[in-house]
Parts: sequence; structure tokens; C-alpha cells
Amino acid sequence: MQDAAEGNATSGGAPFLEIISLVKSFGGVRAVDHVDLVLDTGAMRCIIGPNGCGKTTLFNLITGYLPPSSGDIRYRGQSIVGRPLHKIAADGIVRKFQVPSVFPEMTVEDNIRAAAGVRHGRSVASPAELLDMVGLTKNRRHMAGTLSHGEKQWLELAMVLSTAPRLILLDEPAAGMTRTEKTETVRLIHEIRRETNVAALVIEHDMAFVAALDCPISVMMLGRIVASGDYDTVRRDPLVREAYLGAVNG
Amino acid sequence: MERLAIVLLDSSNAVLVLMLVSLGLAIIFGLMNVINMAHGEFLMLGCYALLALTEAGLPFFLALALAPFIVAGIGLVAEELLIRRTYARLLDTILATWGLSLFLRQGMVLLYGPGSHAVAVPDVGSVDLFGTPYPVYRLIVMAISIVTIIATFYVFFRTRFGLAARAVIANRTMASCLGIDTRRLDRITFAFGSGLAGLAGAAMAPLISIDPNAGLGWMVPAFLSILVGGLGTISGPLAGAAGVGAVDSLTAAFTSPVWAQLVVFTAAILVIRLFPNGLVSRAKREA
Amino acid sequence: ATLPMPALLAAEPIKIGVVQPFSGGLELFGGQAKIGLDLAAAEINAAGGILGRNVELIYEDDKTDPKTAVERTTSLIRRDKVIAVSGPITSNNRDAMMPTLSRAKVPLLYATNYEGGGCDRYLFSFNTVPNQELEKLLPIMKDQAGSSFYLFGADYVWPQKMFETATTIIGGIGGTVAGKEFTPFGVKDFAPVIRRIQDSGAKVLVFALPGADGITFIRQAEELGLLKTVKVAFLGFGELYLGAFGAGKAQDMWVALPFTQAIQTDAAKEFVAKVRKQSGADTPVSQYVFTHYVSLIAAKAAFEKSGAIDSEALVNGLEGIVVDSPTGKVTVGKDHHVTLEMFTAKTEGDGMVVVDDLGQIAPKSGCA
Amino acid sequence: MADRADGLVIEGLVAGYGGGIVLDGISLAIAPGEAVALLGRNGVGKTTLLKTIMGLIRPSAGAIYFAGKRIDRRAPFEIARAGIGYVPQGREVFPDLTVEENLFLGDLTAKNADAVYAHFPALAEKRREPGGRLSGGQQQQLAIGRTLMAKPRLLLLDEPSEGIQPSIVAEIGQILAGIVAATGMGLILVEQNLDMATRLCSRALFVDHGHVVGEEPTAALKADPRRVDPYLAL
Amino acid sequence: MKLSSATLVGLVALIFFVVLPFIVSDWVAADFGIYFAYALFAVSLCFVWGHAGLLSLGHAVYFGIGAYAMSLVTLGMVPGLPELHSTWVGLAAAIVLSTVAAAVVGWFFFANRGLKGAFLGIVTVALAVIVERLAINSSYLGGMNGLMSVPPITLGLNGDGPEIYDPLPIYYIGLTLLAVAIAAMMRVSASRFGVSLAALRENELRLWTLGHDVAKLKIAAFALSGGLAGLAGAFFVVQFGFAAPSLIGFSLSADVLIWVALGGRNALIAAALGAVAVRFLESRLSNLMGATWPLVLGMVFMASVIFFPKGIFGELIDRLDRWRDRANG
Ligand SMILES: Nc1ncnc2c1ncn2[C@@H]1O[C@H](COP(=O)(O)OP(=O)(O)OP(=O)(O)O)[C@@H](O)[C@H]1O
Ligand SMILES: Nc1ncnc2c1ncn2[C@@H]1O[C@H](COP(=O)(O)OP(=O)(O)OP(=O)(O)O)[C@@H](O)[C@H]1O
Ligand SMILES: CC(C)C[C@H](N)C(=O)O
Ligand SMILES: [Mg+2]
Ligand SMILES: [Mg+2]
Repeated sequence: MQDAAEGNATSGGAPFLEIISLVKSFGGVRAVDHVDLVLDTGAMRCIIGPNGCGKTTLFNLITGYLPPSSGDIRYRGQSIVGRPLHKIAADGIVRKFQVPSVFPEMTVEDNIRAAAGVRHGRSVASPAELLDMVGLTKNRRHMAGTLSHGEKQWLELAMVLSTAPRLILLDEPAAGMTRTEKTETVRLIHEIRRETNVAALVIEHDMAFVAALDCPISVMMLGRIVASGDYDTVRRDPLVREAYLGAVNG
Repeated sequence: MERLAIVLLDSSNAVLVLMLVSLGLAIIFGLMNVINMAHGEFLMLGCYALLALTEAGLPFFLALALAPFIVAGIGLVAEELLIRRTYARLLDTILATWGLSLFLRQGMVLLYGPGSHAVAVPDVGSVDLFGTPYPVYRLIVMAISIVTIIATFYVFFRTRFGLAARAVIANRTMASCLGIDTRRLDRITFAFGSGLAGLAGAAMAPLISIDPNAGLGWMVPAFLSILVGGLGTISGPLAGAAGVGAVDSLTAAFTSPVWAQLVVFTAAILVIRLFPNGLVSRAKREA
Repeated sequence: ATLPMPALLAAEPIKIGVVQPFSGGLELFGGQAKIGLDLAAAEINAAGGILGRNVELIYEDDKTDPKTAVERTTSLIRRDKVIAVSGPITSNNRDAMMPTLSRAKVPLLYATNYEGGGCDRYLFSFNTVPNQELEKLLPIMKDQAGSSFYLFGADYVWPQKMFETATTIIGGIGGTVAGKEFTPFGVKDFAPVIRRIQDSGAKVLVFALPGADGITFIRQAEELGLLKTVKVAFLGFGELYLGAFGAGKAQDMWVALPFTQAIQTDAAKEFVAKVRKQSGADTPVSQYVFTHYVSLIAAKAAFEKSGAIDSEALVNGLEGIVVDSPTGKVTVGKDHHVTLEMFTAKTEGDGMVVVDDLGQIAPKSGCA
Repeated sequence: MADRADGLVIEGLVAGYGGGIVLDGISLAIAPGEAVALLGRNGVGKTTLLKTIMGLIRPSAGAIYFAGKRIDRRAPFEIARAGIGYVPQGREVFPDLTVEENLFLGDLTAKNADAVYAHFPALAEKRREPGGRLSGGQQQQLAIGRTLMAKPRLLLLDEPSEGIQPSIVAEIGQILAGIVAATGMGLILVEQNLDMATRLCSRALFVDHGHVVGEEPTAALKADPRRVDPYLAL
Repeated sequence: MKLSSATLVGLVALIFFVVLPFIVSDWVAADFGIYFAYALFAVSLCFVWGHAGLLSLGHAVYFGIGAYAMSLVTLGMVPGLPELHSTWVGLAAAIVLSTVAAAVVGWFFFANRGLKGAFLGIVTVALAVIVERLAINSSYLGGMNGLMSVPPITLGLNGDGPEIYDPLPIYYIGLTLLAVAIAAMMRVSASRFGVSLAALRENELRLWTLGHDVAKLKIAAFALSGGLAGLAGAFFVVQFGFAAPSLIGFSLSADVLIWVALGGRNALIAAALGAVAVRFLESRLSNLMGATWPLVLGMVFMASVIFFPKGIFGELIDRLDRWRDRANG
């Protein structure tokens, strides 16, 4: 409760999320290397980059799962470095994992109920509405562990949304989805952002999906952000073409 | 000074025996994810196997060499009939092996009676160490422990068999999809772990009361050892056993056995709490 | 047709509950107790029972654990409506059971050597208290081995109290206590303790660690050479331990006790023969067979003296009663403890030998 | 396709979890060396089919033949040894074992390791690191490389492009195509990335309601990607 | 609203136990009074273990604390308050102390990135062994002998007034306590807090990253369960008349684990029935079978793991569930 109250009194012109010269090293490797990034309230940004360039690690840092080696993360005017994981989440930064992560021996419905536990007064669609949105109403009494891979992805998205987040971090939300389903996911993300003004960072490798999201893009390589811009700019960047997209996609 | 040397020797003896006991437990727990509450009973069976073999007229050291195989055989049967049905259900392994331990203990009561039996310490004499005659048999037990520990280490961490065994533990399904005969490995691993307990029991048999409850006192220290040290490596449980065993026998040597128990348990709880992955561990990536 | 009342009564056996350890650590003691009780019951019933009624023993396993002992006692009283309870072995089980028995006014026939101080209208002890075991034994040990004593036992009430008495006696005979320590049950490595005893220079080890742990200790003491330098007074020793140390091991350990199968009198030999006829030729016949046997014989005498069969008749009858036993007379004092013939014995070869007949020794029970 | 009997033949396969049926009498045949894509919406049973072929799920009816021998009801390791390799959805690398150890598990003789490292240089770089520390995409490469170690005759791939950067998706496609061409390895590819599916496979099977509901040559799909939509629509 | 199968089984059991004393004799009822205390204890473990997934292998500590607290108060042994003998104060002390102890232990084990799974289990065993040793070495607590002659429930405010010693009233008090406790804990399990606990059992990281303070949740679950165990201990000791170190240590902890596992850890009612059934059979059969009883018991454990992995009553509830599902189409 207290967090939420604090959060509402965001100090003047400070950006919604500001990442300042963030570094994370594992042993000798710098997985995240002086990353700077700013996100405005309700804004969305895609992060793309080769496998192992540090995208997931960046999410781990923002959510407080890992402590940064140096640098700062400021959320709504305050540094959140060192804050406990659950406090950060309760304050509205909620992520979807790269490998879908649900409560396997609980029903789909209870998964949402458990997730919705911490909302701190922020309002959100009801569990039933959320399930409907992601097309899992028919499965609501099934154990989450029995869902197919793609269905788990949908469920996890619904769980994240049920916390009434201010910022969602989606790690490859479209992985394993069919073309139609991807289109559906894009539609869903847009709809939610329209309705709740939630900000989003999205990691994705599927360029068609990225294009459809239609938002600014940052490209990471070897832990650094090496390019930023809209879809077309990024796509034309020779470095991105060579190291990420590959000749075939060029 | 010389007294201290003897105390340290006694302590190493206790430590090495605990290592041997913990090693089997660590393989079965760390590698198969089975909390084997019957481990102490396999140790007890090792005592009785030695008893039966020597009573049948075998020379002591031949009996000592054979006893672990008898226990491993019993382990094999237990694996086939019981343990394999509990894989991946950690908590059920407790209940199942608890039942097994009751069964084995009472089975022994019915076979051999509730009383104590004795196997004589083999007549290997004693040597003068630091001015005290030290029983050679104790030195032999220490040597057996060391050799077994090294051999086990080698098998599980330096051979392809060991690699496959570890893979089965980490992800049974995936291992089988890669062409690994998981059943065979399960059997061998469990039998190996039980055999180690049997060896510990057989080696200790001349020094303890051989009775159906002979295995009980080992369990808690052995479990603490493997947790203090950490699982997933072989050095972990060994380090843990060294810590637990040394603290125990040294506290007992300088204060009393009552204190020793309190100190060991408290210290173990603190260490496990502060280093939940054990003193020897590898960092893992979770998210 | 009306049934003749006496016949109906005669058909109804006298129920006596038995709470003994048949598992959990001291089952050998429990087994010995059962042998004695079974023999006594068989003899009594063969001779027409007590006042025309047969004795029925209802056995319960206390698992050497006080909580279970209380549970079993409660159900014997409530379910079986027993007139008396026999047992247990350990002192803490007895202490745990006593309030329940007192409340229900059911007497306990306790036939194990213990630390004394159990004073209750419903408690009768048929074995020794510390003075009976230690008064003569410790001076003998001093004469045999030397005046420095080390006291080592399990960490509970019986060894603690035994050692208190021992310390007093040792002081009285000009001996010294070189050390006193306790161990929890379940310890497997006694090397630290053994080294400490060696270092203390003690000549006599007063030892009170019953059961398998005691055996483990003695085996390790033998192996590390302790038994060469100290003489052991093994409290509560009995034939049930024989065979546990290995052939030719653990020689010359001493004990004072009311019975051993090694007693060479005709009456004692006849008793041993009777036991073995009933329970098998190899049955060890320890003091615990004897005392439990005597306790039931005394109960029979007490009922007959009172001329009635109920709990109060038993209590009243037992007070002051004298019965004949294979070692001579056993007198139940007003303090509910027994004066009886005592012996010193020691281990030798595969068995025990009697060293001395100490004569009748009266208990200092600590009760008025 | 006269030689299909030597490849993989599935006849009237019924399988599912507990009470529920997922595969409801599915039949298909794949010739040796043939690469087939398996397409379908989320939750129609693609993974279930692969698992059943692998012996991880016991079919309640029907039969599976591979190289002329019946393999359903065999243990997974026997099926693997018969020459079927499986790359599961979600990678399933052994997190505590090193990259190298993970590879060796694919084939304990480790004869093929260098070839695999050559295909996936990212793995060579991390060969002594625990598999669990790799990034998601690196793990996917490891999972594929591990299965290739045993030189399978038929490879089952469950969404291999998931989580992999576009250039490497393409590369994996090429590597697999190369191996298929060189060794005659067969392929069943469950894939949402149409690009990869059309590049690697000659025909695509569409699954729905536990059956194969349609079949298209991938050339046709490539020409007009919208041809898949009717099969995948909700 | 449709009743769940667990509730249904619970109601049937309740009816059975309400009429049982009319069928059997008094002493059976007296035994059941004790079994109900054990069942209450089983419910407390089932809640932390089965529902929240926290394997406490040393749960007897809280039961023992409850028993000792009640004993100390009713025996007038509270330091400085020799006049105090009240059953009611004893009850309050039992619940409060065991709750606090469980909370402190929970805090120690769970704060920050706490212990999990088997680690937690084994550490809690070690803790139980230590606490048992401390009780043995404490002369205030009566040492190895424990505290004897603990008075039965007295209705008066300070140990005066009528005593409840007869089996029947105790039986019904126990049954009521048990029924209320199960009902209450089922409510808790279904509440938002309860759902969070279940989620904790399933995937702690996910729950954590959704914004739940998992350490706090665990501590709360532990404390709640500890308090219930303390209540069970208090109710036990007023019947049993005796509190000993073996109430606090390893062996009772192992017993309760087995009752819960045999009964079924997924449903509170199954755990309770498990406790009652095992104790009942044990007291009946251990005499009948003598030395073979532990053998049979061991085989029962093994068989139940193989044939009833959800526990015997757990399986029953499950079957009933499926059967009703099918009946309803
Ligand atoms: N806990 C860790 N310990 C050591 N190294 C780590 C750890 N976590 C990540 N790394 C390393 O950091 C680098 C970045 O990993 P990260 O998971 O952030 O990549 P990514 O950009 O998300 O890649 P992908 O697209 O494949 O998911 C990798 O080289 C990885 O091996
Ligand atoms: N372990 C399980 N227990 C019960 N049902 C399951 C289990 N796994 C999957 N299912 C169900 O079986 C159906 C098919 O699942 P499967 O994983 O085969 O789908 P899929 O086609 O691979 O989907 P995706 O594209 O999402 O991976 C789904 O409805 C799912 O809910
Ligand atoms: C000699 C012992 C077995 C008996 C003793 N009364 C005790 O409490 O242990
Ligand atoms: Mg990633
Ligand atoms: Mg799938």
C-alpha cells in the first residue's frame, strides 16, 4: 500500500523508467555492459539482439532478480536497485519469463487468482475477463501443468496482466505461436495498453511480430545497446543485418 | 602433544567412516533424488552380512570384501520392487524408505533375534603411534574409506557411466530420449549406494554392537553432512562429513558427547541456513 | 437354571497387564522379563491358580519410550481393566506411568534395578536400589583395582542417580572420583570418551549405559586397550549381554545382582532348568527373569494373604510379605522395596561366575 | 513413395494424457530421408505426437513402425538407439552439466563432437560452462547439437527456432538441410516459423482434432503463405 | 454450491464419529480422545506440508511446546506465578508460545532466500533433535522424565471447578475441536492467502516475481500451523497427564509425517483420518501381531506409496471426485 502511495507522487519531470549505465558481469563476462535506456509512462519498446547478448539479463536486473554490478535503475523517480524482488513487482514491474512459468498443479483459474493477489488498489480486468481475452476460458478448470506450451504462454500473459502492472517485461511472448496467434497477441497487447496505459519492454526474435508491434526498437549486442530506432531504421542497419538478421533475411 | 596426535587420529577415523556412510547417502539422494531413510538399515545389513559370512567360515577380509555385494544385491531388489516407483516424488521416497527401514529392521529381528552379535576384530594387532599402541584394524578401516571414496569419485565424475548417471538424475525423460537406459542406471546407482552403506557397516561391524538397530545413529549426522557440504558434487558431501565428523569427535574429545551432539547439530543448522547450497557448490541460473 | 456363582468367577481370569520393551532398544530386557513372568504364570495356573482363578498376562510393547508406555498403561487399565501392571524396564518409563497408575489405583510391580526414590502406595519394587548394588561392589572394586573411579553412563535419571550414590560411597571408602560423564544414546564412536578415561588414570570404571550402546562402548574400550587398564563395574549387567562382545572378550567385568544363572546352589540350578524347559535350552537366565518371576509369585502370596482379588487386596497383601525364592527369602518392606540375597559376579570365559554371596541386603529406598 | 514402409509409419494412433484423448487415430507415413513439417494451432497435439513416437507416452491404440520394426511400446532409450533423435520443446538441457557433457550424453562415444562444434561455434566457446548458464538461444543450439551427436536416422524437432535469433534460425536450417542431404536423415519438424518449415521440408502436414487434416507441398506454401491460414484458424 | 468431495468425506466421517461412542465402549472413546489430538496435529502438518509445500520434518517441536506450556501452567510452575493453575491460561500460553516459536523458526529458515524442499526438511529434523536434547537437559522441564501428573481440563478460571476427565466429554470436545479446525483451515486454504500458499508450493519464483513476499507467506503459514500444533499438544497433555521430551522430538515428528502421508497430504480431512486410523490400528494390531507388527507396518507404508500415492483417504477423495465428475457428465 505504502509503495503505491509513494509511487503516485512521482516527482516532476523524471522519466517513468530510466536505466543509467547499467553493468552486470558474470565472472569475466559482461553480460550487460553500460546500458542506458529511458521509457516513458505507457510507452513500449522492443529489444532485439543475438542469442546471449544480455536481453534476459537486462530483465533480470530490472526486476531485481539479479543485483547489478554497477549503474542505476530509476523507476518513477526512485532508484529501485537493491529493493526486494517482490516489492518491485508489487510496485508494478512484472515480467513474463522466457520459458513459460506457471503453477502446474493448480487450475488455470487459481493461477490467475494467485497472481492477482498483489494489486495494491490498481484496477484490472476480472480473472474471467482475462481468461476470455487469452482464450483459455474453456481450460479454466484444467491444471495449468497440462496445458500445451503455447497455452502456457497465454496463461502466463494473463497472470502478468492480472497484477495490474504499470510496466510489463515480456521475454519472447510469441515464441511457439502460430501466425494467427501472433497476430492475436499483438492485438491483445495493443488493446491492453490502450485500456490500462501500461508500459512494456518486449524481447522478441520474430521480426514479423516486432514489426507488427510497431514501436521503437533497441538492438543489443555483446551487452551493449548498439542501435535504436523504428523497425525500418533498425532493419536497414548493416551491423544488425550482419550479426542478427543474417543474409537470408536481408 | 602426542595425546593430541592420537585424538586427531581418532577423529580422522570417525570422519572417514562418516564420509563412507554419507557417500552412499549422497549418491542416492544427490544423484537419484531419493531420501533414503533406509540407508542406516543397509549399513546394518552390512554388519549382518559380515556376521553371516564369517560364521559360515569365510576368512574375515574375504567376508569384508563380499558383504557389500550382498547388500548391493538387496538394494537392487529394493530398487526394483519399491524405489523405482517413487522416482520424481521426493516426499514419497521418505515414506517408502521409512517403510523399508522398518521392514528390514524387523526382518532382522525375526531372523537373528533382537540381541547383539559380535564379529571379532581381525587379529591384525596394533602398531605404536605417538607412543600409544594403535589398533591396526582402525588404520585398515581408514584406508578402505579413502580408497572407496576416491574410486567412487572417479566412477561418478570421470567416467562416461558417471556422466550418464548424473544425466538420468537431472532429467530422466530427456536422458532416456538420448538413448540412455535409465532403468539400468537407476539399478546400478541404487545398488552402488546401498553397497557403500553395506561396506561401511561391514567395516564397522567389529567395532560396534551388531543388532537390528545398529543403523539408527548414523542417519542424522550423515544427512547433515551432505547438506552442510552441498549436493551435486562429490566433494560437497565429503567436505560436509569432514566438518560434521570433526566437530563431533573433537567436541566430544574436549568436552563431552552430550555437548558434541548439541554443538554439531546447531552448527550444522547455521551452516545450512547461511549456505543453503552447501559449502561446496556451483552457482546456478534460475530465470 | 441358575449358574453357580463361584464357577462363573473361577472362569474369569485375573488380568495382569505387562508393559515391557519389546522393541526400541531394551528389548532384551523385556524379553527376559517376559520369560520370568510366563514361567510364574504357568506355574501358578498349573497349581490351580490364585484363589481358584487363573492368571492371564496381557503384554504390551512400550517401545522403550515413555509416551508409548503411558498409552499402553492407559489402555490396559481402561480396556482390559487389569488388576495390576508389571513392568517396565527403564526408570523414565516407570516414572511416566506412575501418575496414571496412582490415579487409577492400580499397583505397578516393578522388577528392575533402579535408582530408588519411587515412593507410592501403588508402586512395588522387586529388584535392587543403589545401595544394594553399590554398597558392597565398590569397595570390592577398590580392593581389586585401585581407588580412582571414573563414572560413565547414559544421560538420564538412572545413571545420574546411581552415580550420586556411587560418589557418596566412593568418598566413604577413601576413593576418588577421577571423572564423571554422560552420553546421549545413539553415539557410535566412543574413542574420545575412552581416551579421556585412559588419561584420567582411573582404575575402576563404573558403567551405566544399558543396551546396544553399552555393548558398542565395551567393544571399543576393549579394542583401544582401555579394559587392560581399568576394571569395569557394569551396573545392571546380566546374562542377556552374553555373546554380544565376541568370544573371549570383555572379561572380568563386575556386577552385584540378586541372581545369575551361574549361582551353583541346587535351588538356583533347578530354577534355571525350569526356565529352560519352558523357554528353550539356550535361554539366558538373568536377574531380570528371576525378579520378574518373584514379583508374580509374591503377588499370588499377597492375594492369598488378603483373601480377595482386587487391586487394593494386592497392595495390602504385598506390604510386609515374605516369599521364598530360588535364592532364599525375599521380603517386601513397608517401603514397598525388597530385602533379598545379593551376589557379586564377574564375566569369565563365555559366561559369568559368582564371586561371592553377599547375603541379604536391605534396600535404602529413600521412602519412609 | 514405395519405400515409406522403411521409414516411419504411424497407423491409427490414439494417445493422450490420463483420461483425455489428444491424438485420435492419427495415421501418417514418412519415407527415409524425407523431411516433413507438422503444423497446427497451439494445443492440437503436435508435441504429443512426437512424444508418443519417442515412447514417452504409451498409445492406447494403433501402431508405429520404424525401419520396418514396430516401436510403440518400446522404452524411449530403445527408440533412441533405433535411430530416432528428439529435440524437445523447451530444450531440456542438463543445467548442471557442462556444455561438453551435455553433448557427450547425446552419444557417449563422443565421436561426433568436433562436427557439432563446427556447426555451432557458440557452443565451442562455452564448452566447459554449465548448460544452465547459456542464454535461451544457446541452449536451443545445445539441444540440437546434442541430438546430432548420435547421428540419428530420423530427427524429431519440436519448434527448434523458438527463441533463436533470425540469422541462426537460417543457419540451423542450412545445417539441417546439409545433414539431411549428406546423410539421408529424415526429419519431422514441428515449427511455427513457416520460413524454416518451407526451406527444410518438402511437404507439410496439418494437424487438428487429433488427426492429419490436410497436406500441402511446401513449395505451394512458400508461394502463398496464406494457404496455411484455413488450417490454423481458430 | 456443490460440496467438494473432501467436504463430503469429512461430513460422513463426522457423522460416523458423532455416533461412534453409542456403539463402542467408553475406553474406546477415551482412546479416540487422544487420537483426535493427534489428528489435530496431523492437520497442522498437512497444512504446511501438503498445502504450502513446506516440508517440516520436525513438527513435533510445536506440539511439544504446546504440551509443555499447558503442563507448566496447570502445574503451577510458571516462574513468579505459583498460584496460576488455569487450564484457560494454559491453553492460551500453548497456542501463543507455539505460534511464536514457529514464527521465529520460520523467520530464521525463510527470511531472504530461505531453505527449500529436502534441505528444509532435514534442517527441521536436526532442530527437533536439538530441542529434544535441550528438553532432556532442562531440569525445569523435568529432564528426560518430563512433567508428570498434569491435571486434566478444569472448567474454573484458575484450576478450580469441575475436572473433565471422563472419556465421553473429552471425546466430544476433541471431535468438535477437530471438526472446527479442519473447517477453518479449509476456509483458509480456499482464501486468497491459501491460494497464494498453494502457488508457493508450485512455483515459488513465479509467485515472487508477481509481487508476493514469499518469505512472509511462508512464515505466516508456519506460524499458523505451529499454533494449531500447539493447540493439539495442549489438548493431548490434558488427557495424557504427562509431557515428556519424546513429545517434542524426532520420533513423534516422524509419526505425524507418516500419518499425514498415509492418510493423504492433499486434503486436511484425509490427513486427520490417517492419524486416527493409524493410531487405532496400531493399538489394536500391535498386540495381536507382536513382533510381526512393525514388519506389517513397514509393508503397509511401502504398499501405500506404490498403490495409493495420494494417501489412502486422499485416493478415496480423488476417486470420489472422478466418479462424481463422470456422474455429472
Ligand atoms: N547466472 C549467470 N551466470 C553466468 N553467466 C550468465 C548467467 N546468466 C547469463 N549468463 C551469460 O550472460 C550472457 C547473456 O545471457 P542472456 O540470457 O541475457 O542472453 P539473451 O540475450 O537473453 O539471449 P537469448 O536470446 O538467447 O535468450 C550469456 O552469455 C550467458 O551465458
Ligand atoms: N501432461 C499433460 N497432461 C494432460 N494434458 C496434457 C498434457 N500435456 C498436454 N496436454 C494437453 O494435450 C493437448 C495437446 O498438447 P500438445 O502439447 O501436444 O500441443 P501442441 O500441439 O504441441 O501445442 P503447442 O503448439 O502449444 O506446443 C493440449 O490440449 C494440452 O492441454
Ligand atoms: C539397568 C537398566 C536397564 C534399568 C534402569 N532402571 C534404567 O532406567 O535404565
Ligand atoms: Mg533470453
Ligand atoms: Mg508443443
